[in-house]
Parts: sequence; C-alpha cells; structure tokens
Amino acid sequence: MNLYLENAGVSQGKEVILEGITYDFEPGRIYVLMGRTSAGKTSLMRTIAGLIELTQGKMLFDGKDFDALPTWQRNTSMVYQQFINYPNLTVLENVTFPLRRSGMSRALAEETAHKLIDKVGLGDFLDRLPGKLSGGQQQRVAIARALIRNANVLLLDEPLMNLDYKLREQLREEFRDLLTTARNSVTIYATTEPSEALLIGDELLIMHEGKVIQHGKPSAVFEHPNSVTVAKIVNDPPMSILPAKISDGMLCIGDLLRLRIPMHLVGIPDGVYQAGFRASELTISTDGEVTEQGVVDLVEVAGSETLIYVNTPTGEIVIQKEGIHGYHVGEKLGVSIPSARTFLFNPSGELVVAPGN
Amino acid sequence: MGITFYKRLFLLPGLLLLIAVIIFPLLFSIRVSMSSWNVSRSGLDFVGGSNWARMFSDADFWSSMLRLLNFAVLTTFVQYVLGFMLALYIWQGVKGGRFFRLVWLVPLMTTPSIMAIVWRSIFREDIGAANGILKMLGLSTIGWSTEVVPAIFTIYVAEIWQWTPFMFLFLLAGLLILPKEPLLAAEIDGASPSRIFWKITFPLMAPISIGAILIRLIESSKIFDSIFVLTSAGPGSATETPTYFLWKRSLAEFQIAYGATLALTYLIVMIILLTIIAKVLTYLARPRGW
Amino acid sequence: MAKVIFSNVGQSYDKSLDEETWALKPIDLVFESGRTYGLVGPSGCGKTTMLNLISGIIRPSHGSIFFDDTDVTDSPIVKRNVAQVFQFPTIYKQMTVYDNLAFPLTCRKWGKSEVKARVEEIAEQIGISDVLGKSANKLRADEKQLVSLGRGLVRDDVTALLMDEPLTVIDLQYKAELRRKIRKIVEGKGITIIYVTHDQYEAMTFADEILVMSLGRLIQRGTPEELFEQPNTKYVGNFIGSPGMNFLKAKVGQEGVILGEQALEVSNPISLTVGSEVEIGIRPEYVQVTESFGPNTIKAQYVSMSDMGATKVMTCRVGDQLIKAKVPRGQTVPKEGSVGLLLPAKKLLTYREGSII
Amino acid sequence: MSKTLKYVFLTFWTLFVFVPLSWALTTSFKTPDAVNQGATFIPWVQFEPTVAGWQDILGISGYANLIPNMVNSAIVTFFASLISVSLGGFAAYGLSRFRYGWKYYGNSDIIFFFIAQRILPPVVLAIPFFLLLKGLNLLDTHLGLILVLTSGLMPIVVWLMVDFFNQIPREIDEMAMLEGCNPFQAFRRTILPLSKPGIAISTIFCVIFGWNDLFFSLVLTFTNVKTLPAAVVALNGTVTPFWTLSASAIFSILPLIGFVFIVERYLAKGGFSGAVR
Repeated sequence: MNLYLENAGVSQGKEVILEGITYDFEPGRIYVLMGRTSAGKTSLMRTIAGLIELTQGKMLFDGKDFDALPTWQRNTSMVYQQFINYPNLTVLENVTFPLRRSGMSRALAEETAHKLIDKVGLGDFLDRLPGKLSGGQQQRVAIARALIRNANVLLLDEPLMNLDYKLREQLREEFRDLLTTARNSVTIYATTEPSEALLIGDELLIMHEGKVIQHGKPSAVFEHPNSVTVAKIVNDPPMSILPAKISDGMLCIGDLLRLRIPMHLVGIPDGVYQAGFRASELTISTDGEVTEQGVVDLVEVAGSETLIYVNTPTGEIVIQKEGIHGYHVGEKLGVSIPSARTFLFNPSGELVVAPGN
Repeated sequence: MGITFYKRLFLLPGLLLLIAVIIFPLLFSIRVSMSSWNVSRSGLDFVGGSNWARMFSDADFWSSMLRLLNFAVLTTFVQYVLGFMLALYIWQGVKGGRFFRLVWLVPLMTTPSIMAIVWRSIFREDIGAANGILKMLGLSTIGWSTEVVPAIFTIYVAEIWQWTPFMFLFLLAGLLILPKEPLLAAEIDGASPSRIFWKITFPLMAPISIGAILIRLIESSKIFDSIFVLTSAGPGSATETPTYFLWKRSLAEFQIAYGATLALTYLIVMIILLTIIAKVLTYLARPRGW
Repeated sequence: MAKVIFSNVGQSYDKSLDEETWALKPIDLVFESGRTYGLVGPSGCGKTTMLNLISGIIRPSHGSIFFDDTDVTDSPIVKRNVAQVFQFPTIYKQMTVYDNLAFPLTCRKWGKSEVKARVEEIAEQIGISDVLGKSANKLRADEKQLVSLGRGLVRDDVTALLMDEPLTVIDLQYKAELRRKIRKIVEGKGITIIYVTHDQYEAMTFADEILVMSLGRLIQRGTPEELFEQPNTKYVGNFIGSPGMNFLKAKVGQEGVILGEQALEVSNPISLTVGSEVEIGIRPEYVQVTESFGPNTIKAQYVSMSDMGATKVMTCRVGDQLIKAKVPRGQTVPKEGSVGLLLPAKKLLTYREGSII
Repeated sequence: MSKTLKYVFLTFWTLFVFVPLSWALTTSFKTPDAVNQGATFIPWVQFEPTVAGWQDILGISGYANLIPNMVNSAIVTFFASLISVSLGGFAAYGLSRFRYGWKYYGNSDIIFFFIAQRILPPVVLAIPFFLLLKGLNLLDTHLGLILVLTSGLMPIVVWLMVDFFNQIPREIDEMAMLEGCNPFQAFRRTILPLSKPGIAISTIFCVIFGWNDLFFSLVLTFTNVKTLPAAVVALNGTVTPFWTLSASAIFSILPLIGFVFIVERYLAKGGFSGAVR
C-alpha cells in the first residue's frame, strides 16, 4: 500500500512546478515536507491528490497507476492551511460527510464520528457550524474529518500556519499523537517550521524550487544538511554562514580570525570554503577567547530565548541565547566561534563536513 | 468517468442551448442581408452587397444612431450620478434607510412597456398629470407629444425613472463590499470627507462603476418598448432610435433583407463602440504608477 | 508624542450592564510618552479594541481617554493625529507608492517640496526608494505592508503609532526581515508605540514593556524579563515562554513546599498554614537534569523527548504530574528510567488559585 | 453637503418614484367625468372613485379579461427562469472551476459570448425567430416563447453567477472531491447550499426581465399565449378608455412589486456582491 513516485514532474506552460521527484512513501509513517513558501510543497500534495495533473513521470499506489484515477477515486484526505470545512454543515455533519459518501449508514457513521470528535476535544460542539468556532477548533474539525476514514494518503498542508503562537505549540503535540493513529495511511505533512518537522516527522523531505534536495531522518538532515540551502531551511534562527579558508593547518574565518583546525576538519584539503554555525552554538564571549568583534544590530526575544543579531566585519552572525537578556542595539560584543561545531561547505554550497553529534 | 466528462457536463448544456437558439438567427440574417427579400418578393435570391451599400448611405439610419448615442450616454450618465448619490446616502446611513431602499427599488420591478402607457397618460396634453401640475403652479402647459424637445424629455424621464434603481442597487452592492481599512486609514491620515470621497471611495468604485455603466449602455441602447408606446418615434422622427427604425423597416414595411443588414450593422457598431468605451473608461480609471 | 491615558475606560458593544460580558473591562492605564508597548493575548482578549479606542475608530462606552491633559474621548479620528498600521496591508491601491506616502502630508497641506523631501527620506529608510513610482497595488504583500508602515511613520508629530498585528500576512521568510526593518525605523525616534499581537515572540521583540491581556482584562504588565522571570499568574506563565511554565501541585511545608515527599525551597516567602494546597511553577529552561541528588532535587520518571532543533524538551513524570525540562542539544540525558531534576530555589515560584503568592 | 439639502433630495426622489404609480392607481378608479375634467389626484376629495375600470379588465363587464394573459406570463416567466438559472448556473460553475479551451479561446471568451447575447435587441432576432419557430411548429406556444426568452435570460445568470462562484473557496469543492464526491456531487452537496444568495439574485433578475418582455410576445404569439405586457399594449392600441388602461397597468405590475417586497433582503445583501466584484 505504498505510494511511489518516479521522476514525477509538473510543468504549466514554461513554468516548471515540480521536477524529477522519485520517492517511495510507506503507510504508517509521517513524511514531512519542508521548504520555503512556493518551494513546491503544496503543488506536490495537490498532484498526489489529483488536483494537479502530472505532466511527467509516474505515480503508483500499491503498484497501480494512481495518476489515471480521478481525484474522487483516490481516497485521499487533506487538511488545508486555511481553515476549510463545509460551512453549511455542523461539526458532526462535517466529520460524518466522508463516511456517508462511502456509503456507511448514518448511525454507524455518527457513532464513529462521535468517538473521534471527543478525541479532538470538540464533544461539546457537535451541532455548531464551523464559522462559530475559533481557528484552532476549526482545524481540529478538519483533522477529524481527514482521519475519520482510512484514507490511502493523508495530506496536511501547513495546518498550523494560521494559528496563534500558543495554540500552535499545543496543537503540534496533539496532532502528532493523532497522526500516529493513522497506521494505514501514507501521511504527508508540509511545514516551514523546523521544530514542527523534528517533532512530527518520521522522514523529512527538503524541497527547493520544485525538487526534493535532501531526504532522511529529521535529526539526520538536521545534523548533516547537504547544502547551505538545506542548512538555511532547517535552522530557525538561521545558520550564520561566513567565508572561510583552510591553510597551513589553520581554519581562517573571514580575514581576521585564525583558529586551530578542529578534529573533524583534519585531513580536509586546503582551500576556500564557507563555514556555517548554528545560532544556538554561538556564544557571547566574556573573556578573550577566540572571538569575532561586532556590533549588536537587533535583539529579538523568541519564546524563551534571546536572538542577538551581530554585525561583524566578516558578516552577520545570529546568536541564540537561552533566557531573556537585554542587549542594546549598538552595543559592542565579542562572539566566540565554536570551531568544533563548524559546518563546512564548499564555495558552491555543498556540504563538506558536518560536526556530527 | 474522468474530469473531462464532468467539465463538459457543466458547461455544454447551457452553451449548446444558447448556440442552438442563436446560431440560426445569426446565419440567417447574414444570408438574407445579401438577398432582396421584401414584402413583394420572398425567398433567398442573391443580390450581393446592394443592401449594404444602401445602408451606408441611409441618412435616416445613421441619424437614428446618433440620436441613440445621445440618449444612451446622457441617460446612463444621469442614472449613474443619481444612483451613486442615493447609494452613498444609504451606505452612510440615513434615517429610514430601509424604507427608502425598498421604495427606490420599485421602478425596477415595473414593466417598461406598461410604464410607458402610464407615462403617456401623465404627459397627455389635455388631461394628463404633468400639465395639470403645471397649471396648478400657474405655469403655462407644454405640448409634450407635439414639440421635439419635450417629447425627447418624456422618453428620457421614463428611462431614468425606470433604471436609476438598477444603478443604485449595483453601486450600493459595490459600496458594501468596499474594504473598510483604506477609508479608516484615510481618516487616520487626516483627510476631509470630500477628500476621502474623491481620492479614495470614488477611485475604489471605478471597476464597479465601469461595469454598471457598460451594462446600462448595452441595455438602454436596445430601447424600443417605451418609444413604441409613448411617442411612436414622433414627433416626426425626433425620438426614433435604431431599434425602432429597424422595426419599421423589417416588421412594419417587411423589408426583410434590408432589415437584416441594418441589424447586423447595429450589432457590429455596438460591439466596436462598447469595446472602445470600455477601453477608454478602464484607461481613465487605471491605477497610477508603473 | 504624548502620554495616552485610559481613565476607567470600558467597552461593551451591546449596552450590557454586566461587566463580565464587556469586550474591555473598565481599566485605568497610562502609556508613557516615547515608549514602546506590546499588547499580547489570544484572539478576542480585547487588545484590538483597546487600539481602536485610542485611534478613535471606536468611541468608548464608558470612561474617558486623554492624550496628555486633553480629553479626546469624543474627538473624531481626524483630530487625534495618531498613526495606525492595520493587520492587513492597507494601501490606496489606485495611487503610486509615492502618493501613498505623501497622502497624510498633503492632507495636512504641506508644501510640495517639503512633501517630496520627507517622502524620499522615509522611503529611503524603509528601503522602498526604488519603487516610489510604482503602482502600490502591484507590490508584494510585504512591500505593501512597508508602504502602510511608511504612511504611519511619515508624520513625525503623531501622538502615537498604533500597530495591529502588522506581520500577519507576511510569509515566514520575510517576517524576520520586516521585523528588523520596523525596529530600525522606530528606534530612537521617541514615538509612543503600541503594538498589538497574539504572538508573544513579536511582542517581546518590539516592546520595552509588555501588557498581557485575557478576556478583556489586563493580567500583567512588565518588561519581557519580568514576565519571564516573575509571571504573576499561571496564565502569564503559560503564555510567555515556549514551552510554557511547569506548574505542579504541592503542599505548604514547614519551610518551602512539599512536592510528593520531597521538601523544596522556593523563592517567594509563604505565609500560609502548613499543609495548604499550592502550586509551584518553574520554567522548563531552569529545570536541570542531574545525577547527584542534592537539595531541591526531585526524582522523576522519563516519559518522552521532543526534538526542537537547537534544544530538546524532555517530559518526565513526578507522581502523577508531568514536568518538562529543556535540554541543550549537545547534552546527553537518560532515555529511560528515573531522572534527577534539580529545581533551583531561586527560580521556583509558588502560586495559589492561579496567582502568585 | 448639508443635511437639509440631503433630505430635500431624498424626499424629492422618493416623490418622483411615487408619482407615476399613484397617478396610475388613482386614475384606475376614476369615472369618465373625473378624467375628462383635467388632472385630479386625490380620490373622494376631487372625484368619487369607481371600480368600472377594474371590471373592464377582469372580464366582469365583458370588455376584456387579462387573467389568462397573467397566467401565460407566469408560466412563461417561471419556466424560462427555471431553465436559465439551472443551465446558466451549471455553466457558470463550470466556467468558475475548470479551464475550457478551444484553440486560443479560453474561459473569458466563453463568458463574453454569453454576455454578448445581451447586446442583441429583440427586434434583430424577431424575424429569424419567427421563421425558426414556424418551421418547428412552435409559434404561439409556451415552449417556443420560453426557448426564445431563455436565450436572453441565461446570459444574465452566467454573468452574475461566475463571479459568485469565484468567491466560494475552491478548496471546499476540492475537499468534497477528495472525500469521494464526483464533481457533480461536489457541486450539489457543498456548493449548491452555499449559493442560495446568488441563485436568489439571478432568479430575481430572470423574473424581472422575463416578465417584462414585450417584443417576443408581440411577434411570436397571437392568441393562445399572449403575455400580459403584450395584451396591455394591445389594449393601448385600441380605443380603450383611460381608467381601464390604468387599471390594466397597475394589474400587470402589481405581481412584481409584491415580489420585490418579498425578495428585497436578497437584493440588498451578499447575493449581488458577486456581480460587482
């Protein structure tokens, strides 16, 4: 019951929307699609659902040609970014709709729906219209509707995107627990948020300009981004990328900083590179360690961390510090560079070495 | 059955019915315009472009066209201004707004040909209401059906009475869906009410206004019923529009071939003119900047 | 630039006498001149109402509003001289970008050359100089929002700059960038700024002081640090910080509190009788995983681990209650069995009936 | 503009709307004397009302009976509107949701083709329609008139409904398809219930334009299915007295005026918003 894409592509006129996607999706696992807006995540989902026509390659489900089936025979479910439910149907009617369509009796459908609606915490709202619910509740209805039947493929297109911050935090965990119950479905979940991908995904697919540019276990992708592009997508706050050079057994960052070459970079040929550092691994230097001097450009408080953007002669550095700290814009700071945590990329952006875990 | 089947299922019944009803008249008109079918000779012979040549030099036809241009543009403009004012009042909220709205819609629901009968009785020179009121006010009476300008005036009044509600309704619907934020923002930016209207509201309404104006130009150009009943194109041919002219040629005098020529000409001229007007209006209302 | 004062201001939309149903319960409040305030809370908490009361879009049903010493309760919008940036980009779409920015000035009868100089200056600052001649309607969403913002900033004599969730429609990828731009523009201008958002992240980034609201009431105001370190209610503790604060049921002991069997020292003094029921609160950031069972260390059972990217969140069970601890990515922690958790006394707060003692 | 001026204008316009109708209404109750005296406006004060005019048109006095004509109008209007709204609605939904194409013509060209029908004045089509219906043996039948009217009404529906459907998020019918509805079921189960305002407004306009048609009835029907406007205009052409004509006028516009009072709330609300976007 797996979904197999071979060299799948979609183009509309001259515009290439999806290109060369080959991947085997297995049921019972959660696949997270990550990428910037318009990287092709939504297009891929719509193609799988049959809402966009495949113009190249093959799409098979359970070995059979999936592309030949019209949307309504594919048995897929979708949860949209906007809160989409049937506005003229109550919560209960919304959730029973797919079951009734597949010919289940009203009594049985309602019984099944009751259980699931209770599970998503809307037991008290059975007779409400979706328009009278809050955004979070509407999205819970949508997921209940998607989960109610054993869909072949379950598609979730940034379902938490338009929700309040706190609610997002809460629903993220609820959704993960709900989705793991869909053992028979291929589950595909699109998001732009790294933390969501790490929390929810069994497999992570990074999309960029219509292609899948890396895939693997979420933590593996996070630890070994194969390019600067991927590193930027999976790191929030962004990874600081600085020009680097290896020569004479030294790692040079920018023009000024010369560091002893760290263990994981031993044996790398001399040459010009790019060095990436995670914001959480950079620290503000209090003494005379190996530092880059810079000026605070912006301070943001994120959740319970502080992000400090520092302008240095070498480039912009983003530091994430636990807790809430009051640095002032314009303040001079030293940033200590953790050379042992260097992600080394070649000048064209491909990963050379990651620091490992 | 795939998506293509359903795609066709939705569009084709309506489209085909329309084509079926409309295709014969169109093709027939084209063919018959090249014949000499009239009251004494029926049948589809072939006389080439002689009807077309006659049409080009038919001064009466072209002057009825000019008359129509005058009529359509002027009544549409007046309807637009009045309709906009009425819509603005309701939109801004007046006391008894619901009552006014209801009453103002009534003319839209009346039948033009029948209202023309009523208007005719109002403009009867001896016992009609119009002259009656003038007399009560101590003014001299007017020869509504015998003098050119008053006769034209009666047609214009009937048209404006009938269709201003349409403009009102259309523009009110447009005002009601305007986003509120730009108007609030303008107030916050310190703009006076008249400035808000001319700089914000009116330009925002441009697409809706253009739609409404085009619809009214199309519909009012077809005017026939009220002229037929109210003035019979008189006095002389002072209120004769192309549709009346057409009617006279083809249905009263039974010049079928020539009538078809005129009909096709009317259609072509209208499409060209409306396209030009639409383009000009859209150009005038274009957003500034590149 | 002025002080904005709420004197017993309340807002009910339906003339109800029951204050509990009001969108904004009667409140006395001062926004000091030249400071930046963040108004946060979930949708429907009354924050937008408060903003609209200041700008005059709504007239308060109760109480009075003052700008410095002037009562403006009944002043029309035009007279208040405030600037407001709405949730969705609000541009005059039929005008050019230049005319959009110039509009507030021409309304105030500025001379042509003055307008030109000022508009060009502002455009330069927000980085839209190159699109001044462009039709405002053809801009991208984020550019449009910059124009809205520019219109808010073009007058430098405004009483206050009000921003209502100005980043809602902005794509995640532009959000940070736009946030930085706004920060830079308003920095050092001495404008009174009130920024409304449901996103604590944004609020804390922007504001000198945060006002947390819920159901039409002000719950707590303070600097980001204060709200993080000393939330006065469980509500604030949960709302600020990601994940929210841990709250555990405990009893008052001879000294400090007793959690299960374990006596714990807490930071705030308790004057309640021994045995009274309280709750202790601690931030996941301050819960330390330890192997040595010293004072203030509790024994917990490992439940699960969530990968958040830069950090991991470990969930443990204490008795029948859950507690979360934030662990740096690099730190190795047990994956099963019992775990020692150090709850530093300095960071341990006590709550009763939802409020801090 | 000052408040007074505004209310003067509103009052003036409201009076202007009222005058012709009240004139027709009062005249319909006048006696020959009252009419021939010159203009009078107020019943009982200026003249003594009678119902003679009304007896003339309702078949009581034996002069004329407009009731069969009203039945004709109702039948023709009802079916022409029904066909137009259903077929036009389907077509509009298709045009809103799918892409059609033939060579380099696309959806907008098809919509233009529909709307262009409105440019044609009835007089242009009268003779071909006459010959067509004659050939099909449909002259002076309800069906013939209904078909002809439909060609004029369907464009109105397409024009109003395409934009209306465009405003309903397409995710809703997509979702229905994902959940096992074919496009037709998706339309029927999810979009149709949401389209009531759009359908209402289209129906209203179909009824107005259908009821008001004079020309086709004049040319394509003779005795059996003569509609109300045609019958009244025919009365107008004879020596029918003033009060009788007025009664017939009021009689024929009354149904639609009643109609507007019922449907006014649809006219004012959302239904129209689709068309003006």
